[in-house]
Amino acid sequence: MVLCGALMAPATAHACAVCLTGAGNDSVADAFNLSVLFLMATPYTVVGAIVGWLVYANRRSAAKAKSEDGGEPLASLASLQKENGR
Amino acid sequence: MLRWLPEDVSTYGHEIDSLFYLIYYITAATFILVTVLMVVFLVMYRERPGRRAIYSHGNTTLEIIWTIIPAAILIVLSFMSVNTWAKLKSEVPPSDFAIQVTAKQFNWDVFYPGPDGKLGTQDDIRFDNDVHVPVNKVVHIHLTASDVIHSFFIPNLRFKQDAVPGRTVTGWFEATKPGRYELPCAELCGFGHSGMKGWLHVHNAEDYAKWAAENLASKQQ
Amino acid sequence: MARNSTARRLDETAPAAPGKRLEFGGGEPPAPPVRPNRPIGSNAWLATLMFLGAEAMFFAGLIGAFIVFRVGSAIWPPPFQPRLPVGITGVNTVILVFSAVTMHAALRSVRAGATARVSRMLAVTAVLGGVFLLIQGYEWAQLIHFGLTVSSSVYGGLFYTLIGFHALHVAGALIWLALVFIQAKSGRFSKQQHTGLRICVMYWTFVVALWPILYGLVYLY
Amino acid sequence: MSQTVAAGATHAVHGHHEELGFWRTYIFSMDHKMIGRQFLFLGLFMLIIGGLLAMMVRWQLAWPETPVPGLSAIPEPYMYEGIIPPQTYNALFTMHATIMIFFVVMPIMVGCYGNFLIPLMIGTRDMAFPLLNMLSFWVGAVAGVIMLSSFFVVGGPAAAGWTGYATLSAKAAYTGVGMGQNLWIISLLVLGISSLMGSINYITTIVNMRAPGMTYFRMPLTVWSLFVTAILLLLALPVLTAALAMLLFDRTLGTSFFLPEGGGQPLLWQHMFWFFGHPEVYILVLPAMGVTSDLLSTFSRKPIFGYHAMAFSMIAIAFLSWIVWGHHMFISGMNPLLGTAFMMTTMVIAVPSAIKVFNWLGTLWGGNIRLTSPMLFALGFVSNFLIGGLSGIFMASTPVDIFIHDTYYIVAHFHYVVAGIIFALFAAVYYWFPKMFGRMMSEPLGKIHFALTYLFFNLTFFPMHFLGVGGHMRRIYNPTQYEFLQPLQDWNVFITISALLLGLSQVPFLINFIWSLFGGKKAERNPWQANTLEWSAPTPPPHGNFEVQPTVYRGPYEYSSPEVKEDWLPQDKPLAKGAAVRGH
Repeated sequence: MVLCGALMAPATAHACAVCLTGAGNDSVADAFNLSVLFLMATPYTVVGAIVGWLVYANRRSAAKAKSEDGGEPLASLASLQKENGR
Repeated sequence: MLRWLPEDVSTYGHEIDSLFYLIYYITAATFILVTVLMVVFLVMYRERPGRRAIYSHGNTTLEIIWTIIPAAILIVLSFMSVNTWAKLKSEVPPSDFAIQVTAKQFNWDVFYPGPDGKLGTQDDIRFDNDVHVPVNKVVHIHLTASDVIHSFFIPNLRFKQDAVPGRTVTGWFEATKPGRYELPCAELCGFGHSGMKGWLHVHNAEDYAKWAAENLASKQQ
Repeated sequence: MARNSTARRLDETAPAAPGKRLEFGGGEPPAPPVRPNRPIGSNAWLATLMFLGAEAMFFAGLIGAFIVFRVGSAIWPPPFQPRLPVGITGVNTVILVFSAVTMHAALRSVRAGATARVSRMLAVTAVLGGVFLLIQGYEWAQLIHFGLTVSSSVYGGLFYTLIGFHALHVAGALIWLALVFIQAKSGRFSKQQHTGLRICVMYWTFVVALWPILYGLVYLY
Repeated sequence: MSQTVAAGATHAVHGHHEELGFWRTYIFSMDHKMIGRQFLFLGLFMLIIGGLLAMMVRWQLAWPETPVPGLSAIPEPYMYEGIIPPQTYNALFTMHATIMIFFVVMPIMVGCYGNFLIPLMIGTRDMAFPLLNMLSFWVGAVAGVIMLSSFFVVGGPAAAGWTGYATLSAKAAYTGVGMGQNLWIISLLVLGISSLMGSINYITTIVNMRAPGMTYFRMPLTVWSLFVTAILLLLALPVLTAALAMLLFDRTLGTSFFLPEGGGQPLLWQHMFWFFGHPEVYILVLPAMGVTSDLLSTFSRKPIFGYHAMAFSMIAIAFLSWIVWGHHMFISGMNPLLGTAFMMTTMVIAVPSAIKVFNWLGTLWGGNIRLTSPMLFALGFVSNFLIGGLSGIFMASTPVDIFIHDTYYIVAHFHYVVAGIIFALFAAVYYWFPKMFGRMMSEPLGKIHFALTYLFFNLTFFPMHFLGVGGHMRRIYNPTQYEFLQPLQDWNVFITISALLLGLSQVPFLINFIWSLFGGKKAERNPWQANTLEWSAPTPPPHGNFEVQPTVYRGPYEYSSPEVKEDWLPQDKPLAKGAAVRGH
């Protein structure tokens, strides 16, 4: 993230008034920027929501299972959570 | 492979080319390294009866090394590219020479300012497929299209910009050598895509003045 | 490396401290005893969750397009286009949101074992969904009458596409709900076994939850 | 066992013991193995069509406007006594790309091997939803029929490129293609439904139905790659569906989402298309990477180098693939700042790919390498992916991309990546053929096939870099129209001859495939002495796959383990006494 910021800095500095592309119709350029940001964020939101739900359901069913048979939690599930943590 | 690059006649072309060369050398070295190693491994470790493969699941140190080295190289390349990119796209040198190019199926309509000295007015002077510019002068090109997306490509100038209908995109170049350079369309624009081409004529100052007197001034009166 | 590898047998004791974290390039959590992997939930539930993810991305695509046009235009709605009926749709929003409440009441009832209440609640939900669609249809008829059509402007096109696809989803959800209602009537769902009802509730909730977002974007923004 | 386990298990255990009729066995089969075979045949059939289209494109580029031999029967205006007109030429490369991407690589790598391998490799009896699985194939087949039918409608098939850039694709007047383009859109919409059903099925199966002991990090990398691919498909395709729906509305209902005269934005199509299109590239290449990893380990008789790094790099590729799409649009006139951002993410995504290549090298190191035909093809994939990956760095750098964008450099790059997948595809066919059809393929023919394919593949696609460096635009009908391309025309002829020979090199494969189906040597259960679970099932696996539910004791790559005297150690082979029963 820091790196991205560092890389963006020179480009931002150069963003002058007569920026070549989108000159004249800035609102359209802004609209595209916003839309791009929105589209970039959605897959992570959707994956995050689904994985979050799965982890929640998983914890719940693991807790249920624990109360049912008293066994130790499965390691496979532990590794699942790590993988979901991506 | 590098000798196939078209002759560079623009002020910024050498920056693109040197980035190209740099990436070329890096990738060629990587390619040779990996290929040689692969061939050596294939020969050295080919199946021989009675031999057993080394039982190893990996080496974390090695893996960290070959993660960090490519990452570092790519970051350096990014930094170098960002500077050139900003120079081409954001730090536009000012100029009093501007023309407008409207792409349509399957022609380049080139407009020069008419008597009022402004572009985009009724009295603009139009040429088909021929762009005339003086040498050593920054040229601004206002690009647009009237039907589908085209791409204004002058290989010798290392200049390429899509012309998008409904938008005007401005590009710039400065040619350093008089001559006649081909100007193809680089974006698929229909069945006539392939024949859609024009010429960029770069004149020295006198020739340009002569051309302008004949073709622009005469129409301005 | 081999010691930390995936090769370790299940009954072998872990070499390092228990609960060791995954390492880059090797290493493994303590081996589990051999037992079936516990499913996270029923297959149908999981599949519905995946399906809803895909649906969310579909609408995200449409919303991304909407943003381009909405943020990109200074005047919205465009001139000479009818305004959307914010008030009546607001009422409609409340109706639809309430249908989600009754739908969840059905789910709670089945979990509590109150089977009679389940089909009653499903019927109420279906009626509310039907009313929502009817009001939408009436609105559409009015808007077309006032000259808002798919081809009258991007505004019209976006409105009918976004709201239309949502309406299609509500209609689809209604058909599904009708099937679930028949199943509920014939006593298919019990306190223990009601996956069919549960996934229908999930889908219904998704369709309802989507609506306020679309309402906010298309009608209010 | 809890309630949910029982629910999950009932889906898997649907004991059809009665004999199924012809239709239920071969046509409307719900058995994942038969569906996999059906996808394979669909893909191979389409491969022939897509390949022939490419040959016609190449003919035109080498010898422009001369009659293509044997095609004089095609009527005007599609062909003029065997001469390809520009309109038809555009349709040819559009359909070549569309068919190769959507109806060859996806059905075979994702459809066929996903279906065939996932249940076998994770040790379960079938997919989570067999009916959905069958529908997925048949809906996909319908999409293929729709796509092929567009060859026979007035105006011919779609001619706006496989990317279908608006506004060219948004109005019939711009290309002269009416119904053909609509059918192209509809076919891809239908195919989207098929892929959605497939990917939901894959994810559910992998998450819920793994055999006892099969933890996520004991799954073969093929399964990992298919898992990640399914997630990408699930979330990327719907956006294409939305864009296609809008494009179809533009063409048929009179909306103007992409047409500027009605207030539309042509660039919006590019954003939505590449939002799907870039993950799509990884959808195509990840399964190839997974298969290659499995094969390199098996035939090096050595554990894969850095299993976790391999799995995590696939996850990283998937994670990053959502934020790089703009690198397809550097010269489209988008905000230069966005260009900078997209360049950086693109540079970052090269790192996990590099990790994979180095780890493959590490796998070869110190192995005991058996150069069988599947291994040769897997190595061919690595070598081509290396070139394709490295040439990608050129276009990631925005300034360099200004020059090489839309030139043959791009064509060379993506053929090394996407057409390079064909090597992993052939590797998979040779490797799993015994398990799929119960017979071995001929090794000598396979090696001849590899040698010819590898040679002519490189002779075809490597010179395209030279063309690209010379500025040769892609998708042009006649390169001889341009003065600056005259010196490069000899390369075009060279490439075409190589491409024709590349096509001919597939004859040994066809012979081998068809002959082996009926007359190949009967395959034993584990002919490659491999570790993964599919090899402990009978050959070919019966309905229900395994005689007994396999239990997994270790990772999939325990080759040359010191614990046993032979150099492989199957995942389900118990070593210590009592290990198999513990926990039951």
